[in-house]
Order: sequence, then structure tokens, then C-alpha cells
Amino acid sequence: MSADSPGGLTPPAPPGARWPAAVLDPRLDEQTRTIYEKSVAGRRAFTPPVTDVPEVPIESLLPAAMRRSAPAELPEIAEPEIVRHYNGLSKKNFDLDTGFYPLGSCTMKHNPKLHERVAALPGHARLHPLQDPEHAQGALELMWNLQRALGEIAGLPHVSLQPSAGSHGELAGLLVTRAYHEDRGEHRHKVLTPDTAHGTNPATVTMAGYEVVKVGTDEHGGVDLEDLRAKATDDVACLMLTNPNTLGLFDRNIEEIASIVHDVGATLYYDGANLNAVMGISRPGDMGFDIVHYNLHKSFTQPHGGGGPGAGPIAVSDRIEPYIPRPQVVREEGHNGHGPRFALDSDRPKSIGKLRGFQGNFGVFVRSYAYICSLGGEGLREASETAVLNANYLRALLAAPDVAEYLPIAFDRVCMHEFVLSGRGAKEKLGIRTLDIAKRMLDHGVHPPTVYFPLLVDEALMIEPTETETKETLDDFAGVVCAILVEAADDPEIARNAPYTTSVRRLDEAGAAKNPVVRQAPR
Amino acid sequence: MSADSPGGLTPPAPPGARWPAAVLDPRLDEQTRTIYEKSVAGRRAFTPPVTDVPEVPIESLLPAAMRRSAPAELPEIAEPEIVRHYNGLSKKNFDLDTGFYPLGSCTMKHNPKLHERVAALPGHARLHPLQDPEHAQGALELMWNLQRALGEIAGLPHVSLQPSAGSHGELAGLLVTRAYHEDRGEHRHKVLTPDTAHGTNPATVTMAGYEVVKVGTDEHGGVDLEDLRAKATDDVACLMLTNPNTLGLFDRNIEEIASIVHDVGATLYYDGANLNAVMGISRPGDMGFDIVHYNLHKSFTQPHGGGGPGAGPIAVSDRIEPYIPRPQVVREEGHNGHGPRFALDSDRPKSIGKLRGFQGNFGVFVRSYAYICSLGGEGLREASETAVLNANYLRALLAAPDVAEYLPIAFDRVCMHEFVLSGRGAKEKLGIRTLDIAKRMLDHGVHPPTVYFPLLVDEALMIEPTETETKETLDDFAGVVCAILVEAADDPEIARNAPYTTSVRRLDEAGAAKNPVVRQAPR
Amino acid sequence: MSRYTSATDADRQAMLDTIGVGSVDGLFAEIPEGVRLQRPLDLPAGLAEQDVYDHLAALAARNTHADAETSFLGAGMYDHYTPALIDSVLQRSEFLTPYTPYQPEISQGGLQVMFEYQTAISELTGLPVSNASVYEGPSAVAAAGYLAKLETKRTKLVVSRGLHPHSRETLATHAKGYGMTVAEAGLDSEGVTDLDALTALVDDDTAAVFVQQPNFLGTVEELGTLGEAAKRTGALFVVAADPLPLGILEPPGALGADICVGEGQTLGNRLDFGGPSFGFFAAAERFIRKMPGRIAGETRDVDGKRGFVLTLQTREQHIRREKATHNICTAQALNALAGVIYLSWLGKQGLVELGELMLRRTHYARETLGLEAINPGPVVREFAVRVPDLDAVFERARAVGINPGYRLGRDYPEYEDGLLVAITERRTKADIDRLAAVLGSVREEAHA
Amino acid sequence: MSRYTSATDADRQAMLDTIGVGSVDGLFAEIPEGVRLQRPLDLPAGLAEQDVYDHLAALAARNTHADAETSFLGAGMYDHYTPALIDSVLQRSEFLTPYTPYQPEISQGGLQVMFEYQTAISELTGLPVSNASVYEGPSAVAAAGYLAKLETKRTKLVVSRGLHPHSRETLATHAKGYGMTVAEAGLDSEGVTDLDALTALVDDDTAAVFVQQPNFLGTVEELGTLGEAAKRTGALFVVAADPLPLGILEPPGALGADICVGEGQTLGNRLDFGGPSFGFFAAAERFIRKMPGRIAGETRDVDGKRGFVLTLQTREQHIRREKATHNICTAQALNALAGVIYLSWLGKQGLVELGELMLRRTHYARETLGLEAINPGPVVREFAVRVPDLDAVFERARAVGINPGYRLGRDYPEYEDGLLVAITERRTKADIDRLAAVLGSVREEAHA
Ligand SMILES: Cc1ncc(COP(=O)(O)O)c(C=O)c1O
Ligand SMILES: Cc1ncc(COP(=O)(O)O)c(C=O)c1O
Repeated sequence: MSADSPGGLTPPAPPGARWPAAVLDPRLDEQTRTIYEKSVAGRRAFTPPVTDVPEVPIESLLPAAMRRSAPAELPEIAEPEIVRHYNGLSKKNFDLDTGFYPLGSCTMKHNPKLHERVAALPGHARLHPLQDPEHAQGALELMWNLQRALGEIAGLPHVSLQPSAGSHGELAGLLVTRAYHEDRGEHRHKVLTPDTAHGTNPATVTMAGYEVVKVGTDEHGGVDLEDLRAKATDDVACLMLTNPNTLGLFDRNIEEIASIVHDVGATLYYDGANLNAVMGISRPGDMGFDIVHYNLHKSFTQPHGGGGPGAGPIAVSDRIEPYIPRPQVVREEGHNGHGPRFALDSDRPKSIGKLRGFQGNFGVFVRSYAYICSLGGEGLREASETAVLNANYLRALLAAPDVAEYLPIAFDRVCMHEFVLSGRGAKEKLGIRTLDIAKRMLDHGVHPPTVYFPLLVDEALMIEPTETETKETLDDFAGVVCAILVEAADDPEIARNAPYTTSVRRLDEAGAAKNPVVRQAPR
Repeated sequence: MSADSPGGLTPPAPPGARWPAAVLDPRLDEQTRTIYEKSVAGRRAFTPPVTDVPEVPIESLLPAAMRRSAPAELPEIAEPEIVRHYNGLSKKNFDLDTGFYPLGSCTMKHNPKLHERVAALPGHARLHPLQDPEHAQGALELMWNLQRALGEIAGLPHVSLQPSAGSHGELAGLLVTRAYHEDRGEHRHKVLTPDTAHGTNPATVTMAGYEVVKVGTDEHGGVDLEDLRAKATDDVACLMLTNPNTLGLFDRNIEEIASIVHDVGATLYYDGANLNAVMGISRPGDMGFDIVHYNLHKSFTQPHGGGGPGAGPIAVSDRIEPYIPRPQVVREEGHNGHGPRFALDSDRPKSIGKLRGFQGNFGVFVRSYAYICSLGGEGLREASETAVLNANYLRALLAAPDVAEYLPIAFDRVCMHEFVLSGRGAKEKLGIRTLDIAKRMLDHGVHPPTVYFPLLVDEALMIEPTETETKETLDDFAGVVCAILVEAADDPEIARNAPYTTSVRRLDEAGAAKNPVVRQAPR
Repeated sequence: MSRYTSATDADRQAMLDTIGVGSVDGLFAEIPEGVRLQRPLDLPAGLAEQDVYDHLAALAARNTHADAETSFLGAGMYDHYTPALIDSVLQRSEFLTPYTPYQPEISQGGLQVMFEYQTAISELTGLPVSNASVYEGPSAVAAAGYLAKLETKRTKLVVSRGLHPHSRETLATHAKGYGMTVAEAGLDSEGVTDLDALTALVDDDTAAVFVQQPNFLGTVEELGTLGEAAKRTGALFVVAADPLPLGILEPPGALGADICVGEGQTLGNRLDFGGPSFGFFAAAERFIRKMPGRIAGETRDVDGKRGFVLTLQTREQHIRREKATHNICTAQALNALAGVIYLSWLGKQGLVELGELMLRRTHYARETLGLEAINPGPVVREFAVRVPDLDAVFERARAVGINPGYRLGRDYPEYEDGLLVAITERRTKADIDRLAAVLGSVREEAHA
Repeated sequence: MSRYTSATDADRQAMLDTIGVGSVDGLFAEIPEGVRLQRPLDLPAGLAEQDVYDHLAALAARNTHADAETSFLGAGMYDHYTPALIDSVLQRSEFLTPYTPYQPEISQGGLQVMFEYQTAISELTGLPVSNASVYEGPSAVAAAGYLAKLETKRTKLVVSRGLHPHSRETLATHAKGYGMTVAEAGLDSEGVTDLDALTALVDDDTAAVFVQQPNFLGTVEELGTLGEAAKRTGALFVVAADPLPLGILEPPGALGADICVGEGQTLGNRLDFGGPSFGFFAAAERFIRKMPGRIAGETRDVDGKRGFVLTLQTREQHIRREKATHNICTAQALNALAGVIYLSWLGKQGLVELGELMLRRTHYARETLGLEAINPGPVVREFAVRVPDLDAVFERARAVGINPGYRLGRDYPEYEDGLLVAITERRTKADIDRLAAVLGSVREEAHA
């Protein structure tokens, strides 16, 4: 029903054109309204508990100068309409439980429903972060177990769960690197990042007070060793790498790279966003990395929540251990028959200190720990194997001539968990850009791959199917890609103007940035 | 993405027609598939717990003759696809949290989210029905409190929570009526029901072994007193009535009706489906009813669940009390300082016995009890007042000439919680039937009213907005009705062929009944 | 103002103006003075959400639920593990809040669920036709009795004493209404239906014969022979079954059952102190137009697109009224949805694996407890034993957080010392051994 | 095979054939032998869903959660009641499972939520620009420090000792990275920021001054005067605030704050042992292009229809890389959603009513406990007192299921005998009286 309907008896104009024009959904005319625009003075969803203490006049408790002069303009609305409002908004989101979501580098794997159940247990969800450790032994043991498991997976013994996301883990990694060098009296000011690196890497480098030095990519899609040797000078603090890298390729020269970096005394940092390719198969620690971050919201099933929460724990080698954030969960062997005790150790003199409040995103830890318990070592390996199998199968489907002509693969090699195509051909031969292909996919009910990243691939489409998708889904997706290309060969306008079936069509992003409207106009 | 897509590289034919034909959602071609059709041999969502006892050969435990020869053909499918399947199906349902649902006689009021939380508490959801009462005192107290509250609301002291739904409550009502008469040595074989009665009433009469005698409706929409007097003979066991009745009208003659019925020694039964009109305002017991059923899934917010669960408790007067179902929750005063105890009393010699397993739909009781606790006596009265206010407001909006010409009201009086329009005018003057109006409403995103009931109104539309809807929603709905009529005046074909925007369009119901396909074809 | 209603004073005034009535009270003028409530309802005042939560949480805390003890209690409802995905689907408002699908074009989700559910029940029972649910097990038994009456016009029902006591009583309650009598055939010394007794009861006026699989004591009945005895005189053979063991048991439909009904709680539903769950109702093809309740059927829309509708509605109360095959309207759709999700989760292999796990653990338990068996025959998930000192056992077991099971004496005087023990996949070998230890210790003391 | 993957052996073979590789191992040929793991991961074997549930439930049972005791613990996270409707919305997969809204046409729900959230934060803080969330409170403080550096190019940060200890430490950790020093101004004898000390510390190289509202001890700071002192030399005035008390306190934006950040847990988020919650970040208009993180903005589509997008992205890492205003990518969208639902639920009136209820109960508690106040000034939800025999009090309180609060000595040696007591709407007068009784009994014994 039209949200803007004047209501009452003024009938909305009948659909002008005659049927079949009238088949258009009347609701399509609807303009979305914010919850503030649905507010009506005097309505409420909240009933205050009774005031069981003396009703002392507020003025006597709070000086007028400190007291709010005008109430915050929050909505006034009853529960039924709040529910409908957010329910309605949810229907304007595409999500992983609805369809295929091959967003490269984001590891959109299934989020098991069990995890929501265990995370909601009052013993977890209702536990105060400052509860006396004696009364939080279950939570501390869970964290300790997770530290241990993550350490084993990365092949690095010491884990700090504290960072809140991948980029926070990256910052932690560079801060411990700085502490490590300074502790040895060294002051290094450069950090190397490959030109394929994710944007958070260079951004982190700056925030950590370092200068970014870019390293090139060779013709196989790996680090250009010559360039690396040239730039690996003794004022380099660290090389940040992800392996497999953002092209979805495993760098065959990883051992060589590690020795080059270590020879100049720098640390080797592993961006774990792509860990889903190698769990139980190859461990960053064994590759020579000193520091690793995990994205628990990628490899370890924390739901993405439309942009978080996540968690970005780090694992480090012995030499880095003294510097990791505090507090750290430690296990104390039990004495005379008692089981082990778990404690929060803040007495870590060389630690870089706290990176955030309390002990980290515990609710995320619960889900990731449940996932590890469900799969076990074998299951994690199988997950990575299947992720790589799915990626290569889809790569093979899309390598067929009628697709490859328009969307050639960036580096024609066996890939790991993801691969990157270039929209070059489509742009030149069909006159449609990668953006157009992505938008047309929306009409087909699939989420597009990551587009225009990595930067060194022209018109990039970065495709990560993950292990939890079926063969049929991959087949269907290949069919959709074909359909879009065939359609574009017939009429490129269709893709150029897509999408058509979404709640809104292409949006004016430039205009939004030019005159930013970032809140409801104050009443 | 097309579910039937051959997959692989055979591209689905591109949308034949040129743009703007291509704006049609490619997904609209999708044919729905059942979960059985998504099954692939070898897939699984279930991991069995380890067998921790001796792996004795099954044959030695279960004779071959008793053992299943071929496994049941259940789907083979992993969790992610099960989730997507049912998520996808959910998106093909319209629901109360999505929009207006003025389904007459069904009281589609808001279902508070708190109720789901308290119903899910392990102490409720995980409590075994045969748990020793000593270990179920909380549950029994809740049931006792609910019995008491419902009794107060109906004005009848004795409540049995056992019946599973309204029609089950009706059956309980007639079975206790039979027991009551037989206990007094009387054998009556008729039950009176007005011609406006809901279908469950006559159906129940037959199931209870009685013969239905129909009573007419007078020009004010109430029971025809003449007809009632004529038919109220001493072989009549009961009169089943709902007040307000299914026309949404309160029967002014209720006192007279009660005395006529009581004079011939029959019981007066109150179908509580319409109780939402009179909570705290007028009580069936005070009107002279002997037996009442409640629909907890209507007046008391149990979500309808797409067709249940519900609960249909009954309340009765003292003379009927000996016959109500067993067991009954009773309260025993605590002795020497102890609080009261609650018990299940099965020692009720005159009881009609059990109507179902265990103690009734406890999970429903929890929700309805929470609702009563939230609103209190005042709140319940306010709920009924607002339900009646909303109904009369919408009635007034739709009484405007440009609507009333096509959809005249059946009985032009102040209504209670609902009212009934007739589509007579629209049929004659616009050539569209009530069914067409209902189907066109689907395109406007509102659920149609109950249609073609009550039977005595030609082309009936039975509209019940409930108290939880906003004035704006009622205004919008009136606008939709206008829009459909205006549109039909312009081109009736539009409504006749509606809906257009739903996941399927008008379905062949006759064909479905002619050659019933009621299960997936066996493999 | 209530948190669930939106009408402000301003709204009220505007609406009253439109209506043309001076006050809200004015809307109730039609209600005779004499039947108006002249006082507020005598109920506690309304509460804030947090206070309602606290009150109900406090009540819940006074119940000992299945996770708060190690329970061997079954006897009709069982502590099976329900996967988290069920709740996540059931809590979607699109399944939780709609009414019965009267408008199929906007109810395809619910209708397809019914169709998938009917298929699963048909597979489990081995009968071609299932409805979309009835209330619960015992009233499903009563519904079968009503169908038998409509079908045969006979007046007598014969039940095995192995039928759940609640089913027998519920059947009797309903039968009284539709004018039938119920006769009961006892159990033999092995705890299975006494074939001779049953045969003797079945006569030309017998409309239906009811047995339970597995029976109340947990024994797997020989449906084949019982069915023959039942059908000799043309009575319908009705089997009340627990759907979960049917994963490893030959389906009733393959053993001569005309109708198979049962309690659906074991299929992914909560214990909920006894409800809501659902009852299922499956039958042979020839009864399709006599079935109670909703049935979903497949069809096509005007564009030829596949869809589902409520079908064969001419059976039902809203169309047929006093001639309806049953009076049921609101049933248990949401619980049936839980059932079909649960079965999809278990899947073809899982259903068998779960059944065999229970089978093995149950036999392990029967051996380990080392007590005299009341029903020595094959059992799947439950068995009955004689326990010399039942009170002492309960006392001792409760003290260590164990609920040993169901006292058969509550319904079967002949088994005054009987204990019915249920072993679901939630009860491990360790749990069983703990129960055995308690029993052992009590036994020793008795001898000491 | 895992319950979360679908590849059967047949699928695997078919896929390998298409790929043209003989085996799955063959896909890993690129990984040098030397860095391959030659053994299985040393982790416990995978478990059935019910076993994982049991394991985690057993761990959870060893934690004393906020419903399992009467807790007066706050100190940065608070036991507020979160309405059930929040979970019902957050558990909808459409909010729970999507990624950051990179495709606005299919993410309008999440984007509009961000816009509504930004509006609510703007209203609470009295500042026009809010982002869509950062990680949590303390790292929001650190983000403000980074903005101050980018804005002023200065190297010094001044913090009040009234700032949460975690915020001060987190700020220091981050400042070390971006090359700034942190100086601290103490609290005066009344437990509020020492204005003179603060003034003395602020110099021409000071980039920003940080105070907390209410401060860690619960006192409402005089932001106006502190702001003036801070801005004398052109430093930014940053206020870290708890958004809930801001319902009744004059907003920082109206008292001179350039930036207001804070911990969002109190807005409808779980305690979760400390996370995930969200941090909010609001600022004056002139900082809009220096903000960290995502910002949603309103715009129109090609048909002129209203819509929302992620805007001002040229600030962000994925575009600006090393020149980005912050490195944050994944933030706390779902937690911010809980926040805006919570605020919509409280509503314009409710926010005030809740604040006033806490205010009254808190003052009642401070009087009733009858202990020496560390911060006698105005408090809203929390206050600090000196307790002669803290250990005895904890022991006695714990014994009767009361958690008396936070030991200030853990972070403030100067308040070794300090107890920080939080009074949310969950703590009733009766709870407060019980705590008072415990304190009283300990006091008496001390005197006896
Ligand atoms: C390769 C890579 N590195 C780092 C990140 C940053 O992780 P987060 O979003 O958790 O901060 C991402 C996330 O997209 C990524 O893909
Ligand atoms: C007037 C009336 N009576 C009885 C019933 C039957 O109630 P139930 O569906 O709970 O069996 C209904 C339900 O629609 C009804 O509207």
C-alpha cells in the first residue's frame, strides 16, 4: 500500500496506462520512509518500570545546567510498527541465506545456525566483562581453547584474540613489529606491501606510523622477487603479504620471500583474509611468517552482519610474543586434584598494551570456537579443499571460449579459493563494463563478485564461491554469466541500465558525496 | 538464478523481447522446486553422535520382518541449502509483520516479540509433560493464574485450558453439555446455531452427536427472536452463539435470548472468536452464557503460525463444572509457612475425560499469560475499545458514497471489532466480484478481508482491523479500496486478472481438487 | 497507552469525529446496561516488558527441565535434540505470524511446506495420503475413530491396551460424542497386544481396531498378524505410531494399516510441557475425501506456473458445515513445519543412523540395568522393567540429578512396580551407566 | 562429509574432470613441498551438533551471568534490559548474514538502518555528523586521536583521568603508532577532572583533549568549562560519553565538543563478556571528510526514487589506501542496528523516563548505602564510595548472590578501598536495600 498515500478517501490515481501496464506492482511507486518519518507524537513501545524509590524532583538531583534542555528527537512509535519497519527494511537486503554470494576476498561461507544458539546462552550473552575470573572460568577456558586451536592452524604458538577485525589485527601486527624492533634498539620506518594488497594494508601502515613501499607483481601473479630484493633494505620493518594473494594464487616463492625479508631483519606479516584456502594444508608459520591475523568473520563463520561485527585475532612467533596486547588468557595447572584454572594476565611489561576495551569480541569467539569444534582438524582441511575445488571448477566453467573471450582470467593458473577475471573483453567487444555485468547479476538474484579489485587487473571481477556452495549453484552462476553476455551481444543497453528488479535502481553516488545528507533533517 | 537452468555453459535463452521487455525479472521464469527435488544422494546436514555402546549387529536386535526394507525417501541435503530452501519459501508468504491483515473473524493483532522470548525459556520449552508436579510448580502456577485470569475475563469461574483450538473448545462445550443433560437423565438431540454461525459450529454439532437446527437473523443482524422461540423446544440441548456475532454486531437482545434458552433447560454456548470486542467491557458470563471458548491465537496474541498452533480453553458456570475435561490444575493452600502448591487433579468422576494428550498447549498458555500480564485489566479494556474504534473508523471511511455505492455495508449500525460489506454493487455496476477485489488487493501489499463469509451476506467482505493498527494504515487501506474501484470503473479486466505481482498468479483450485496431487511422486 | 497500540488521544478524537460519535463509550451504546461490566477487571495492573520477563523467568526457574537433569522420561514425548536451524526458520515472521493460507497467491511458502510435509509423512507411514496436521497424537487417534464411523457406519471401536493411555481416554471422550463404544484388548505376558483377546473382540459391528507401534511399553508389535485379525470383519486397521522409530521399522502402510496417526513431537518439536506439537494423519488412497483437516495439493496458475493450494476443501467445515468430515480449523501448521525441517535435516541416511543408535543404546540399557523385563521383545527407544523398590530408586536418583523414567503404575495397576525407561540420542552410555549404578546401590542396600 | 558442505564423491569427480586435474591434491601442486603440513592438524575430532552444543553449554554453565546474581557491576558495560524485538530483527538473515553493502541496490535495508542510526547518534550527541559505527568505545577514542592528528598535525594528547582506564590505555597504544604522546590530568578531591591540572597540560602542541561524560566514577562533568580550557590553544575537545545518560544530560555538542565518541553497548547490546558491541563516532560538520569508517548518505536512483548509499568513500582505505583517514573496514553494523532499534523502542519519551528512573534510583542507592562518597557530585547511574572492609563485603555479598560492584583499586591505587556501584533499571529498590543490608551487617561486625 502506498506509504505516501494521502489516506482517507482521495484515491491514488489509477495506473494510467491500460493493462498490461497495470500489472506493474502498485507498491513500486512507494517511496521509502525512515522511522523518523513514521513517528507520531505520543506513541510509544516502551513502558517504564514503576518508580519504586522516592520521586525526588529531578532538579534537586541534576543541576539545570547539566540537564538536557530539549529531548533528543527519537521516533515515537509502537512495537508493531517498529517490527514492520525493520522487517520491511530487511526485505530490501540480499543475504547469504537467500542466494549465492561469491564476493571475492570476503569468504561468504555458510553461517551455521547452531552458532547463534550457543552464542545466545545466558552464560555467554549475559556475562559481564569485568566478572571476577573465578566466576568466568567457562568463558576464559573457551578463549584459551580458541587461542590454542588458532595457533595450531596458523602454525604460530602465541595468539591474542583482542583485535576487533582484520584491519585491527593488521594494526596490532605492525605495532608489535614496531615494539619488537625498538626493543632491539632499531628504528625502521618502511613497510613493504605488494601492489595487489588490500586497501587496509597500506592504510594500516600509515596509521602505525610507517611509510608504504610498494612491491610489484611478476608475470605469474606472485611477488616480483627482483623488486622485493631491491626494496628489502635494512630500514624495512615488515613485509605484509597474503598467501594465497588477492589474485587467489599461492606464491610459489614464499620460502625465498621469507628469507629475503628475514635477511634484512624485517618481520613477515600474514594477512589472513585468505586463510580459507589452506587450513590444515599449509600453515603461515611454516611458510616463515612471524605474525598472522585471522578474520573470524571470514574463515570461521562469524556472520558479517552487514558490516560487522568481526574479530581479527593475531598469532605470533616466540620472538614477537612479549609484545602482544594485554590481557592474555593463561592456563594455570590445577593443584591437588583440582582442574586447571584460567586467568587474565595483564602483567606483560613489554606488551604494546590494550587495543580496545575488555577482552575482545567474545561473542564472535563463541561462534568460531563452535565451528572448530564441529569440523575438527579433518573438517577444516576438507573445508579448504572443497573451497579450492569449487573455485577451480567455476574457473574452469568460465574458461570456456564463449565466456573467456569477454572475461579472460587475469592469471591462467590453478587457483586457490578464489580467482580474478578481467572485464577487458566485455568492455572492448560488447561495450559493457564490469559494473554493468555486476548490476545485471542483481536481476538474476545472485550477488556480484568483488569488482575493480585487485587494482592491477583491468575491470576486475574477483570470484570466491567458498566450500559451502553446491555444484548446481556454480553451474547456475556460470549460466547467468553466459546469459548476461549473450544478452549484451544482442543489446548492451540492457546491462548498462540494469538493475531493474531491485527496490531501487542505480543510485547517484556522486551526488550523494557532493552534497552529503547523512542524517534525517532535524525537526 | 533459474532453478531449472541446465547449468554448465548452455546459456538460458536471453529475454526474447527487446528492452524494456528485458526489465522483467529473469527470476520470474523460475519454477519452484521442492526440497525433494533438491536432494542429491550422499549429502547430509546431520552428523550422528558417536556410537558409545557395543556395535551389536542390528539383525540381532530387530527381527528382519520388523525392520524397514527400504529407507524412507527423505531429502539428502546439507544445512546451507536447507536454510536457503525454507528462507526462500518464507519469502513467498505474506505475514502480519509485513503488512495490514484485516482478515475478519481472525483477530490478526500484533504478536509481541517478548512472548517468543519467554516461551523459549528452557524452563518452559524443555519441560517434560510428565515431569513430577513437585518439579513443575512454575508451569502449574502459570496455568492456574491463566485459568483465573480467563475466568475473570469471561465472567465464568471454572476454566479448562485443555482444548487445542476454537473448534476443539466447541466440541468440549457440547460434550460437557451432553454430560450435563445426561447426568440429569435428559437426552436431548438438537443444537441451535444461527445462520451466521462459523462453519466449525455446525460441524462440531454433528461430531458431538447432535442434530443442527438453524436459527434465522433479524433485520438488525441479530438473532430472530420469533424463530428462536419457535425452535427452542425441550429437546434442544444448546444454543451456540457468538456475540458480537460474525456480522460484527452486538446482539441487543442477548438477555432475552438467554432466558428463552434457559427456560427450555438448554445451555447457552459462547463462541469466543469475537471476544476481542468486549474484554473488560461486557462478559459472556454476565450475558447469561454457560460455556465459553477462547481463541488464545486470536484475542490473546498466540501467533497463527500459518494455521496453528492455537488453544481453545473453555470457561463454564458452576452447574457445568463437574463435567469439564481432566486433569485440572488446582491450588492447594500452603501449610505452616509454606507457599501454595499446585497440582494436576484427575480425580474428577463426572468429567468427560481427556480431550487430548497431556495438559494442553502449554507453549500457547505462556504467550497468552505474558500478554495478560503486560496489559492488565485496564490494558485489555483499552485493547477492546481501540479494536472497536478502529473498526468503526474504517467502517466510516468506507461508508463514503464513492465506496458504498459498490460495497454497501451489510447492516448499517455501529459495529464492534469488525464489520461486513457486500460486493453486490461492485458485481452489478463494475462487473467485478469480491474475489477480484481481494486478488487485486494482493498487488497493493495488503491482505484481503475474509471473503464470502458470513454466508447470508452476498459477496461478503468481512473486515477486522484489530487494535494494533495505526490510523494511517486504516487510511491507506481505504485508499487502496478506492483505487481498486476507480481502476475497475476504468477497466474491470485489471481486477479480474489480478494478482500480477505475487510469486504465482491465480491458481487452478478446481483442477487441484479434480486430480489431487498431495505428495511428491515417489522415487 | 499500551506499547502494542498506536491510537493517541489526537488519533482518537480525529477518528471519533469521522465516525460521528462523541466518545469511545458511545461505540458501546448497543450493549445493554445490564450486561456491561461496571467495574475494572480484577486482574493485576499491566507491567513493563522487563517485569513481565522477570515474572515468567521466575516461574520457569521453578521447573526442572530436560537440561537440568539426566532424564529417562518418555512415555509419549521424548527429549530429542532439535537442531538450531529449526528455530531460525520458525522465528521468521513469514512462517510465525500468517493465518491459514486462504489466499494461496501470497501463501506459497506455507502451502509448499504442507506439501513437503505430507510427502514426508507419507514416506514414513507407507501410506499415500497425509493431511497437513491435526492437534496432537491422541486427538489424531480420535479423528481416526470418527473417520471409521463415517466410513463404516458401525458403532464399536477396539483398542489395544498397548495404546497410549491418553490416546485411549481421548478416543473414549470423543467416541461418546459421535456415539460409539470402545472395547479394550489387553497385553499378554510379554507386554504385546494379546492377539486372541483382540480377535475375540472384533465383530461385525467393529468400525476400527487401534494398536500402537511401538506400543506404550516400547515393544515393536507384529502389525501384520494384528492387522489380519482386525480386518477379518471389515474393520479399519488403525496404527498409532511414533514417526521417529519408523525410520528403521517396516512402515504400517506396508503391514496392512488403513490409517496411521501419531504424535509428532519427536520430529523437531519442543517438549513444551506437552504442547503445542502436532498430530499426523495418513491413510490409504480411498480415504482421501474423508480425511480431516487441511490438505495441500499441487496445481498451476494462469501462466502455467507451478503452485500449491488448499485442496479437497469440500470435506471441510467452512464449506460443508454440518456435513464436514471433521470440525478442525486451526491446526498445528508451525509445528508440522518444524517436523519437515527436522526430517530434512536428518535426511534419508540420518533417520536410519539415529534409529540404529537409539536401538543399540536402548538394548545396552536394558541389559546394563539388569532388571526383570516386563516386555522382553524387540524395543527401539524405550522399555519397561520391574523395580523392587521404586520409591527408593526415585529418591536416590533425584538426589543425584537423575530422573529414572515413568512410573507405569500411574496408568497400569498391573505394573505397580513398573518403570518405563526412554533412551534417546541425548542419553549417552555414561548416563545409562550412572542410572545403573543408582539402581545397583539401592538393590544392594535392600539385600544388606 | 561435513554437514556444511555439499560436494559428494560424485560431485568431486565430475568437478575434477571439468577442471582437468586428477585429484584434489593436484589442486595444491603449487604449494611447495617444504611448506605443506605433512600431518593432520592437532585438534579434537569434529563433533555432532548436539555434542558441540553440550560442550559449549557446559562451558557457559561455569560463568555467573547477570541473571544468575544481583549485580551492581558496571564500569563501562551495563546490565540494561534489551527488548525481545531486537533479537527478532537481528536474527533475520537479511540483517545477520550480508557483507558490508557494496551493492546498494540490494542493500537498501542495511543502508537505511545506517542512516537512521547516524541520525539517532547525532540527536544524542548534539553533533551533526555520525559515522555508521567503529569497533567499540576505547578504540573510538583512539580514532578521535588519529583524526586530531590529521586535523592539527600536532603531537600531544591530553586525557582526563576520568576517562575509562581502557580508553586511556587503548589511546596510548594507538598513539604510539601514529607518533603522539599522551599526558594525563588527574581528578580532584570531588572525583571530577581537575580543571587546573588540565589547563596546565594543554599547550600549542596539544592536538586534542579527552574527557568522559559521565566520567569513570559516574560523575557528570562540567563540559562547558573543560571545553573552554581545552580549546584555548586550538586543540580539539573530545568527549567520550555513554549514550544512554545523554537522554537527560545536555549533549556534548551543545557544550563545545568537537567530537563525541563512546561505547554503544548500553544501547540494546548484549554484555557478551565485553563484545561485540559498537563504538559511535560523531563530530562537527567541518570534520565530515576526515571521519573514520562507513557513512551512509541519502540520494536518488535513476528513476528519481529515494535511496541510500555508502558515501564520502574517498576517505576510506579501499579508495585512498595509505592516505585513508583510518584503516577500518569491517565495523559493527549489526550492533549499531541493535542500537537504533533500542532507541526507537525507548522513543523520545522513554529515553527520558529511563534516565530519570536511573537517576532517582542511583541517588536513592547512594543515600541508602550510607558510605563515604568518593564523588559527591551529581551522578546518573553509577557512583563511587569508600568501603572500609571491601574483602569482607565481597565475601558476604557473593554468599547471598550479590555482586556489589567494581573494585576501583584495580585501576586507581588512590581509591584502594573504592567500590563503583552501578544502578540500571534492572536493579530495584529491593535489590538496593539488600546490598545495603549486607554492607550494614559487615559494618556492625567490624564494630562488634
Ligand atoms: C585481503 C584482505 N585483507 C584485509 C581485510 C580487512 O579485514 P576486515 O574487514 O576484517 O578489517 C580484508 C577484508 O575485506 C581483505 O579482504
Ligand atoms: C467465529 C469463529 N468460530 C470458531 C472458529 C474456529 O476456531 P479455530 O480455528 O481456533 O478452531 C473461528 C476461526 O476462524 C471463528 O472465526
